[in-house]
Amino acid sequence: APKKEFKVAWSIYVGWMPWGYAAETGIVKKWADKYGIKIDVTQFNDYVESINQYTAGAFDALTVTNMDTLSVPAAGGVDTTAVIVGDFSNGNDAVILKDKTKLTDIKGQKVNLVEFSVSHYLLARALESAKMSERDVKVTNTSDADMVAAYKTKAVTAVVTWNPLVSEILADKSAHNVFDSSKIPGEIMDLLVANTETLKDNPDFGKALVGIWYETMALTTAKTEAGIAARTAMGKASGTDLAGFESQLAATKLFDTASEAVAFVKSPAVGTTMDRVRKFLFEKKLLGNDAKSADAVGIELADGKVLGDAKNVKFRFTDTFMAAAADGKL
Amino acid sequence: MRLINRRPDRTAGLLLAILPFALVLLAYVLGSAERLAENPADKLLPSLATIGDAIVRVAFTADPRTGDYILWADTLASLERLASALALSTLIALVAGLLIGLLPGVRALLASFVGMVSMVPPLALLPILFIVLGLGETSKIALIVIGVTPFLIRDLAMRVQELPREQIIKAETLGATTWQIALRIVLPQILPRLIDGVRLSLGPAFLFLIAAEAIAADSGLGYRIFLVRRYLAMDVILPYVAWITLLSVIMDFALAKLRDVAFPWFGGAK
Amino acid sequence: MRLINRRPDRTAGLLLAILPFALVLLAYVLGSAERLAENPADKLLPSLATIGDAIVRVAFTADPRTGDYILWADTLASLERLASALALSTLIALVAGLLIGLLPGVRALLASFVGMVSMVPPLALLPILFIVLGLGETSKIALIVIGVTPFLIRDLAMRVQELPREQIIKAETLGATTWQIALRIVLPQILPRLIDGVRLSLGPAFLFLIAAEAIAADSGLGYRIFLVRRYLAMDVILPYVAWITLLSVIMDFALAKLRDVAFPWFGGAK
Amino acid sequence: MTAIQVEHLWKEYGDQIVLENIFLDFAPRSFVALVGPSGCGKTTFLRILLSEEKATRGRVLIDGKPLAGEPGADRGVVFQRYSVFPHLTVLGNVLLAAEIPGAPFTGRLFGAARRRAQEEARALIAEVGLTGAEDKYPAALSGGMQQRLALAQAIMRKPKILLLDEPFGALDPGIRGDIHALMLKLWHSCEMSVVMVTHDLKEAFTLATRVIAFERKRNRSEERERFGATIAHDIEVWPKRIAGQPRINPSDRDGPISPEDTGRDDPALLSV
Amino acid sequence: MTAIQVEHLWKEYGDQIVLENIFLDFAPRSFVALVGPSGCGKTTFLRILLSEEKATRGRVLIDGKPLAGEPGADRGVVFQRYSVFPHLTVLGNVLLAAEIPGAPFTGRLFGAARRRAQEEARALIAEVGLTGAEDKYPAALSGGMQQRLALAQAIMRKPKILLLDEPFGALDPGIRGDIHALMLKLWHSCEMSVVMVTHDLKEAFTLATRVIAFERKRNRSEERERFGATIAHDIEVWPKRIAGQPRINPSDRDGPISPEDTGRDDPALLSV
Ligand SMILES: Nc1ncnc2c1ncn2[C@@H]1O[C@H](COP(=O)(O)OP(=O)(O)OP(=O)(O)O)[C@@H](O)[C@H]1O
Ligand SMILES: Nc1ncnc2c1ncn2[C@@H]1O[C@H](COP(=O)(O)OP(=O)(O)OP(=O)(O)O)[C@@H](O)[C@H]1O
Ligand SMILES: [Mg+2]
Ligand SMILES: [Mg+2]
Repeated sequence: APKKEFKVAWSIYVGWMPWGYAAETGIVKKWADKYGIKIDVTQFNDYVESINQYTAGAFDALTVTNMDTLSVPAAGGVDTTAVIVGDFSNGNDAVILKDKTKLTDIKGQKVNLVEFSVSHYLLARALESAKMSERDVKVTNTSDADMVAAYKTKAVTAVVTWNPLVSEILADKSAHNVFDSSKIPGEIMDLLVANTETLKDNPDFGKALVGIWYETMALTTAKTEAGIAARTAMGKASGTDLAGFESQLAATKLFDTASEAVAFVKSPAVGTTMDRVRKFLFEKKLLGNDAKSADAVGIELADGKVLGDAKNVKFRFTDTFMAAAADGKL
Repeated sequence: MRLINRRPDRTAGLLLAILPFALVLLAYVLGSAERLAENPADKLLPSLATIGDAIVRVAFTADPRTGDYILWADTLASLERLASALALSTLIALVAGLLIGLLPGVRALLASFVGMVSMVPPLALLPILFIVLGLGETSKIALIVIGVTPFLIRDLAMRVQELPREQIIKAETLGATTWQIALRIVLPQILPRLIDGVRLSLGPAFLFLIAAEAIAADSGLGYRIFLVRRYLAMDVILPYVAWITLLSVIMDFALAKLRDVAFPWFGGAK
Repeated sequence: MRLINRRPDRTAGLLLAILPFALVLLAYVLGSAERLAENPADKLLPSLATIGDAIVRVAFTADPRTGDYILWADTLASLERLASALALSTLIALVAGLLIGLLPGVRALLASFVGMVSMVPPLALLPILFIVLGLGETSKIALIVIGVTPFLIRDLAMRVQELPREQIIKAETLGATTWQIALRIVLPQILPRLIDGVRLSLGPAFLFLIAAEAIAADSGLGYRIFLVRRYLAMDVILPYVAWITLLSVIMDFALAKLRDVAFPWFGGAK
Repeated sequence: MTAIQVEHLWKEYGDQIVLENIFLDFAPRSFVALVGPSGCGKTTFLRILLSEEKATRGRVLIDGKPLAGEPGADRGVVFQRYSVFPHLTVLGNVLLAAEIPGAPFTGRLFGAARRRAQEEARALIAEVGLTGAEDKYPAALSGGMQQRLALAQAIMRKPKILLLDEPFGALDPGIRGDIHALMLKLWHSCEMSVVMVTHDLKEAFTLATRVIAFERKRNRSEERERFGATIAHDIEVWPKRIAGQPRINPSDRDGPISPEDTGRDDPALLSV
Repeated sequence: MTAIQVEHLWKEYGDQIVLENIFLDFAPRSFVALVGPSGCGKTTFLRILLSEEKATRGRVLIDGKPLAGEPGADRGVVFQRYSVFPHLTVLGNVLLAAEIPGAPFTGRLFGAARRRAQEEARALIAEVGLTGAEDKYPAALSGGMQQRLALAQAIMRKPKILLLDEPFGALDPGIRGDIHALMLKLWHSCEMSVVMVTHDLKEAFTLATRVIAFERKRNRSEERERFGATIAHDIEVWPKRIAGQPRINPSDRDGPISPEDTGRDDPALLSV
């Protein structure tokens, strides 16, 4: 139904820090005013809780990865559209071994990671690339907040995690990055998703979101004084400083213009990736308890093609809004 | 007749006691039905049938690969941790509480320290705990111990000091040494009170158990809850929460019974 | 002379009390020095100087953009939440505890329900909590309220029932109605005990505050701890933990003082 | 002018019979002392008069009307302990007895009404000898002072019947003497009947117009299920005491000892 | 054969003087009753004898030697309450007095030593009239039985001095009579001196060989800082009681009342 007030949830992560900055500096308000709506941006410290809140209907839009969109809101029956593909992880996620340098050394080790997260997916892809499977390792669920401390304990010899934890861990001389997301470019996407129905009834909301995003993005990537100031603020808000934040940015492939993002989302690579992801999730029983196959939840790609059950499409990629931004039609 | 003098009879009392539980259940069923009408795949408030399915799955269906029944394996893992932690806490609290309560020197040394430590939020110090104790069972047990022991010690030291001064003097006039007073007079009188202290600590102990298991584990009730929280599987979380509550209530009751049976003099002497 | 009769004099007592704190500090300094000798960039046990720097940074350096002092802003945010939550809990507990303790009908209705609810681990129900009660400040306050209120209610109801039956009868023979008994006899006698209950709840309240802020917040002591924990910034975490501990101790002390000043009859009547 | 009739009263707790078929008839303004060995049911009887406990059989009539189902302002009470409110000062305790009927909602009086009540309360406090202690809390009073306060509080409400359960049992002999005199004065000056349980025979005879002794005749444990306590003695005290007509020098041998009052078996008291 | 000398004893709490310059000399095997008004320092004096409290000035000698610095087995004690251990049965309570000296580490006796101690304890339990209650916990005993038990426990340890602080103050008159007789029997049969604090003058004269009355002569609050209680009276009881030589019919007027024993001022007792 048409409405005037919208709520966006975001959590602290390098690719999503612009949302906090945009909210704080008035960019959000500026665009909301332009469309005569109100957008409330809420920061979460805990990523999982932000997804849960969105899935339960407390929020209209959410920053989330492609994989978690499929496994939680989409599998939970909340029809969700990826409004913005902000970036993909290009080294931000990594498999790290202690005192070992080759990926194959991981065999037989206990691996600490956040189970069912993109780390888990990255591990699966890493093992696959080395002709191994999850049976060759033992996975131990470990909270992301404590991953750095966990690495420093004797018993922990292998971790899979994301930034800023990766750079913290790699600061230790014993740590070796043996596989990271730059080896699977484009597969771990950081999105801004919104409830499909809300979006359909309120296209202005989608437009405002992309408007906010690309204005902030221009600042985030700018080499100017203002750009540095913005990055400093974002670094601080994420608990580090300018240098720390920029090193995280370096491992992230940001789409700084809308047209770049449009090109990416329309590429066939997205379909391949989502096929891999849904198979991974099905194997882990994350597509719902009564999912008979990976086809249970339908995924619509930007070109209209549907992966899986076309009658149960719950996750949609689209270039509609980003294209409008690229074309200056906001 | 005044309200304070109107006592419900047994049947009415029983019905009244059931009422709030029934209301909560009803509210849940209604809320769930409403949400499911909007989105049949809603995960937040699954229907009772869905919850029932989940219970069958976790409690009565063996994992095809390992042959484990998830719920029982989790329960066993958690209860082992809880039991070791509570046993350790109780032992520490018993010794420290007795010494602090009985000996003025130890009291001067430790009372304010324990008081201060009891105010430290243990969750915030987890990193140090991990690195010192490793990521295994030890650190989980340690978190629970650190979480509940200071309270237990303070409680117990207070109980020791509450023993009538006359009793201690009487024991002295029987020629008892400090050791004999501790062993024959104070210790036996403190044990039932210790059990009550442990009962009060059950809630916090479960809390710290869940927190510890949420951080690094591969089994346990808290592990499962936080794992399935990743995909909002409330159909598993809700039975787990109910189960934890039931376990606490049973343990509370069992401890109370143990106290009454093991220390028959206690009820009368209070 | 027996150990139980050996009381340290004032100076000795003071020295003894300081000793454990000094030992912990010493152990920290030694441990830190050892780790830093091995790895000068070690973050787990930063040197006192590094901690000092961090304190200057968070407590005495204004953010150039917003002009905020992080520590004070966090403290303010947290204390606001804590104060609202404790105020709400206290109010609920006062009403519910009084009714349960005084009226047999309400007792039959609610006593076992509250007992059961007090065993539910609130952290596991966070998602539902947040949806039902809304996000933002409300949810954080709600978590604390849900965490501490059942305990407070039970404690208070017990205190009401501990009032000598004779007092209630005496009030009845003065012609008092249930309302007058509640207002003039029970309520004033319960207030100081309520303060003691709140003091006991301070530890859990901080725990739930930190847990709530760890999940959804953009300021607060718990928020900061969990934010910098990703970087293992113990130089910030340790002062924050010490600060929280200090705040709890101060609040505990202030409440005890408040009780003594506001209810001068209480000390003698116990 | 309150008469109390007890008819055919039985009280049983489970299998145990405590009181067996008690008949009593107290004249208006009588001062009845109940004595008897420990556990014979004196307190139980008083609790029935208070409506704190229901009789198993039989009934109690007050001025011919059955007892109300719960304690009320017609029957005041003083227990051995806990009869005053620890959170109120001496004045507050006595004042409360005026505030409760006077202010149904706030339970507090204000303005002129409060001043009037305060005056009355102060007069009563003076009468029980607590002048000067008006602003003290009960914890700061000795046991004897607390019981005086309890009496003042109960009497402030002008009960028709005053029930006392060993009110002076925990007091020193010296202090007890003073309070006996006070008790008699109050009984003479207020229009009420008094029923007092006591362990102390001498106290009973010093104060009462009538002494009733309960006794459980058969007290082996198997007999407790078949027999309860009955009235063993019912003695009119002589010389007769009549309410409102105090004798000049009430013989009170527990009071401050004066040489004329010493009996032959207390030779040493003379010299103390 | 224990003599107690109290020399020049002062006790002050802060500014308040409680005891002022007390001199006393108790002969071996005396039975001393301490009386005096509430708050005059009787308990304080007893606590000093117990070494629970230090004298501010002066000293106490036992058989010519200064008092030990803390309570010990030479001085037994019975308080008004809390004198027995609630977690031990009657037998356990009495047995404890043998187990403590007999087993320094475990605090428990086993085998033959235990059987011997048990026999002795049972004999003592019989003597204080608790046969049959050996396996009961104190909470299941009446107040009088608890005090008997406390006596048995104290005496089991064979103290040279037995200190009693209002041991029978909370008991019924009837029960008190029995226990008075018991107390005298114990005093006659055990080699000990007794110092008993009591509120009850009659009790003092019934039991003691010597009655000491403390009194605080000046008791206005400004005087409390300058004067403490002193010995107001010191009375040898007549006819003389001598330890080990019980009189045939000790006059105990608080005991079960028999017609021959009733004084002239208790006419009603005859008929009760
Ligand atoms: N609530 C109760 N339930 C069961 N038995 C009771 C209850 N109250 C009293 N009794 C029993 O009733 C009997 C009489 O008790 P009551 O308190 O009336 O005696 P009493 O004459 O007042 O004794 P005392 O002089 O010791 O105060 C006792 O045997 C007691 O155990
Ligand atoms: N620990 C203490 N600190 C300060 N004053 C004390 C202390 N103990 C006793 N007193 C005071 O010393 C005085 C004597 O007290 P004590 O208990 O010896 O009196 P008592 O003769 O035993 O009285 P009672 O007959 O009431 O038992 C009292 O005024 C009391 O307030
Ligand atoms: Mg009674
Ligand atoms: Mg005393």
